[in-house]
Amino acid sequence: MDLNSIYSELILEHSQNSHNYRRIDAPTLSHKGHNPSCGDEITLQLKLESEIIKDAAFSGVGCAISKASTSILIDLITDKTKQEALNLVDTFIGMIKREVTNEEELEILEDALAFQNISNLPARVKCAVLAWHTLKKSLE
Amino acid sequence: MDLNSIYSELILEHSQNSHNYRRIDAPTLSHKGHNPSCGDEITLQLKLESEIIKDAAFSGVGCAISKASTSILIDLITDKTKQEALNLVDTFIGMIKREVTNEEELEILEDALAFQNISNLPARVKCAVLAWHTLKKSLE
Amino acid sequence: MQNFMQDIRKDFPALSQQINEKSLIYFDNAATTHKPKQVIDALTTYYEKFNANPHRGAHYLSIKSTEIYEDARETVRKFIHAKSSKEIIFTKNATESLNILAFSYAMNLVEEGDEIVVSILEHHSNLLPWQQVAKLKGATLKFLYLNKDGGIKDTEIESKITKKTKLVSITHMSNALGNINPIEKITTYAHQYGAKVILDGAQSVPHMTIDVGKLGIDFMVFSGHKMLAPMGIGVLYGKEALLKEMKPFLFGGNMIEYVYEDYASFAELPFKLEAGTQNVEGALGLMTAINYINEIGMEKIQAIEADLTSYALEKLTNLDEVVLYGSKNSKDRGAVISFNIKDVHPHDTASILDSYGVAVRAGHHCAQPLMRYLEIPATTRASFSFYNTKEEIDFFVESLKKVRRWLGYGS
Amino acid sequence: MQNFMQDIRKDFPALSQQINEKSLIYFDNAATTHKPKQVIDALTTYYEKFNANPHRGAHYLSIKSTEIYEDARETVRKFIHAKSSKEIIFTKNATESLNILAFSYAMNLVEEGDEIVVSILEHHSNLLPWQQVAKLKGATLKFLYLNKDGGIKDTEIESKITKKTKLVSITHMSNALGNINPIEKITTYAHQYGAKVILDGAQSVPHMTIDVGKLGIDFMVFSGHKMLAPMGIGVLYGKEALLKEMKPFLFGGNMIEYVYEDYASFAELPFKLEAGTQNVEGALGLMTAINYINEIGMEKIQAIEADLTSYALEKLTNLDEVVLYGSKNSKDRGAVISFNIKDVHPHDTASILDSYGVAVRAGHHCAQPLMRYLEIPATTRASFSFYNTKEEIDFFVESLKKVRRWLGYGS
Ligand SMILES: Cc1ncc(COP(=O)(O)O)c(C=O)c1O
Ligand SMILES: Cc1ncc(COP(=O)(O)O)c(C=O)c1O
Repeated sequence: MDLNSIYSELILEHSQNSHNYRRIDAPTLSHKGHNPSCGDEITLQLKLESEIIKDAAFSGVGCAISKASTSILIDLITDKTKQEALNLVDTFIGMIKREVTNEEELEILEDALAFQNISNLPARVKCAVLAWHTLKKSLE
Repeated sequence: MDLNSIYSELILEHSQNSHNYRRIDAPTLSHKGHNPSCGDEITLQLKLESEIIKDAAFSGVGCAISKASTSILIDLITDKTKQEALNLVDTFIGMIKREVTNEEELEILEDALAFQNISNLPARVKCAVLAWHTLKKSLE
Repeated sequence: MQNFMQDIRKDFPALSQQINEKSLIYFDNAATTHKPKQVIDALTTYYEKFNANPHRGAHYLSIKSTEIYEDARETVRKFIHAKSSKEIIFTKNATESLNILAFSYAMNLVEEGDEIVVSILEHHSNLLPWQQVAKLKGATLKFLYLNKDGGIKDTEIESKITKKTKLVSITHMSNALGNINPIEKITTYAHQYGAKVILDGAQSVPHMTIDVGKLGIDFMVFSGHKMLAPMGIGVLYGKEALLKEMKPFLFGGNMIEYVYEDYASFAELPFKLEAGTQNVEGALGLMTAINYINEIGMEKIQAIEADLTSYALEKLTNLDEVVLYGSKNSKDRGAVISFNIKDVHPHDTASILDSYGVAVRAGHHCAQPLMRYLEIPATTRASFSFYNTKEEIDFFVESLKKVRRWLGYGS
Repeated sequence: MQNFMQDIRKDFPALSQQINEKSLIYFDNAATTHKPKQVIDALTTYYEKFNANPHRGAHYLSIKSTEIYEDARETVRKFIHAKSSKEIIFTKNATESLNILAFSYAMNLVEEGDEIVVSILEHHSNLLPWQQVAKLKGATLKFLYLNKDGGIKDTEIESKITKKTKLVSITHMSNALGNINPIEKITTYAHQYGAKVILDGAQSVPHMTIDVGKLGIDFMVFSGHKMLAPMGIGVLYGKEALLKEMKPFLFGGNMIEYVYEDYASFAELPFKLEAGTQNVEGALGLMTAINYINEIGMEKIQAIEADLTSYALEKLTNLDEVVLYGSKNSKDRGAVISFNIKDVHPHDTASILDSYGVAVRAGHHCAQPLMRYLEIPATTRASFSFYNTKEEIDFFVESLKKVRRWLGYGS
């Protein structure tokens, strides 16, 4: 297991003092995601304007991986349409499950590609996908 | 395991057509003993006259060992006092459990000594002691 | 076949023992089977290399244990052709599985005046839980009785399963007689009235291909130890939608989502129904046993066992002193033969056979109501597995012939 | 000591593994322990030579299995100093044992308005069953809270246990903090009011001499897998008179006397509470584990573990980045240390330690109410067994020091 690929610069940056770790005034959507087995609990807030995600932020407690994953997700979906965001979620989950492996298809995940190897750490997969599942539930 | 010492002449004789396998008219005591795990069920009838067991008999279903043991018991206790009968029961149970081993002490068991080796057949101990326990319960 | 059998038997160390200076002939497979060395080795490897508490740890051993446990669940799912691994709950034995159904499902389903249908063939484990539900709910327990052959007639099914029936719980194959019950007929009939059907597969899952969907049943239970796996592991299968409705049976670690001082919410299926530390090695043993069975092939197993059964039935039919119970037609039965020797109590028969190294069972086989119905106190039961042989049956029959003489009868 | 430890460790094949190319350091013993080869070998021998359904057969293997199973019961009895082997019920784990007490005992004891007392330290398995009983009966669940040290003060006991209390169910040693609770004080106090006391011995029975009589408790539960035995076997101890009153929990084979179509009578203790085919090999594994423990000697085990714990506590106290939970006094605690590293989530700590081969647990340790009470989401837990060494602790502490750096903090 290569810890370097998990606790990378990028992930550490996003897990500490993330610019997305804040609260939005008057969000249009606010959804709590939790991982009872670890105690992770993240609230995702979204501001939608006619199908476009204008702003997003998160709060709560979680490990470095779940926080980084949430923060990177937020960077990725900001200014995207709901449909684009859902597509990103599916691609991300597909990548984690090793169902989507085509590199071109994965490209759209940008920084979130950092989690490609998380399945080498099966106990932490739940941390990496928490925010993505939460987003999906909140948009659907 | 020596089957010969279990299915001996004496035991076979008592298990088939035992003269004690009958019913007593107007018994003073009648007690049912059972062994749910085998389906053995024996009814012991006694006719007591001022502490003396004047007559005894049994009916019911059981294996060769439980029937023989019952029949031999009955031969042994007939015309004995209640106290003597209880003493016989204790000695018999003691013999089976290998707690009473003194030969002189065991002598009073007469034909019932045939069951001395039944503990080599642990699954059948219950069959051998059924009637004895039943007698004890009915006298107490 | 000869070679195949020799190879198979080498996998089972227990089979090559001497008992009372005689070669062991193990004909008590309906009680529990022996374990192939593949299963024994899998357990040893588990203890030497894995062994941790699954689902709770971030460390390597815990992750491995989780994988093993969930692989086992998936293996069971495939084996019985369930739709989702959420439909597979690990329990300690078939008895616990039935109690879960009684107390966490039936108690919420059955109401006063309703009827629960079982057969007179049931093992106590598939009877006592329903007696409890009936008593607690004021419901009625109805019995499907047998025709002379030990079979359940259509008319019996049609007259007992009615619109009052909420639940039918029935054994697939009788452990006492070997009879195989007409499950598809029963489910079709029960479902007409909206009744749910529970299958006691303790005796059938080890011996025939089971497709829960084709059988149309709603729930099924079975035990690992009767199918080459260790004791201490059983299965409860249920349709996902039905299991979802069920309240938990045991409460504690592992089956929770959030726990507050005065309140708790529960995990999703299958975890909701698996409280406390589970028997991971038991699940691994069951998975290994299933893989072993699959490697031989269930069809081959069935063929071997059917062959042994009809061979033994024929031999026993030819013995005047033997009274046989259950269907005369070997097609209607599994590899279980119940019989008695005239004038001899089954316990004496079993002890005498034991002295020849032949292990059979004597008693009520946890089916007292059946014994009472048949008006016999007990039977002797020989039950085969695919690892048994015709030579063993020959020896068994020869030994049987000596029983009456031991008891002082001419022959 | 050096040699003794080397010998001991050779008994545990799992301990000499490489994980992630590092030597395994197994500090998750409070979750489950590894098994000595004596236990593994006993299971193998059982499968190769015995293996049958106990209590039901007249044949050799069945008799042997019965002997093994009942010897195991007697071994457990002696180990916890119970009066009679009828007081020892085999279950599948501590969780099942607690559920039996909740549903077959407490449900008949507790009435509306009564109180059940637990502590805020309880494992979910010793909390959820009481939540259920309280809810179903309209009783109140009361909590003993902790002082700063993690201990339960006398005044807390005296104010919470009152004449309304019917039942106190308390852990002997906390799996989350390691604290040992003042059981004798609690039982004395509870018995004044006629309340019954249940001891959750899951963490204490493996690590200290237990005399149920001296402790004065009415019931006790524990699991085999936390004390060198396999998963799938647990124990419920109860005073004979109390167990006798209890109605059966699971219904089915083995626990019956007579069974009729609509009614059944039940077997005597201990069988009344053991339905279906029992985990004989699990009981054998537990017996072998107890024999192994007895051979080393519980006092020696306690001394080794106390030494490891105070060594580790001292080392961790010296690390600025470590926050420790539970008693600072190693006399008040077992071999469990809960801690966190500043700014680091326990899951990251556990994953990083795992990459060094060090197995610890991170999470709520099935004690969510305790976590909430301590106002932390989770902790990292290192728990020792007598087979661990100071060298392992040294390596663990060195690895811990690297955690913050992995997460990008200066040190
Ligand atoms: C204190 C305590 N009680 C109860 C349990 C439950 O034990 P099991 O999961 O073996 O049923 C555990 C272990 O998980 C424990 O640590
Ligand atoms: C038909 C049937 N049902 C249920 C059971 C109960 O299985 P277990 O004792 O493994 O719980 C058995 C076996 O004893 C059986 O043969």
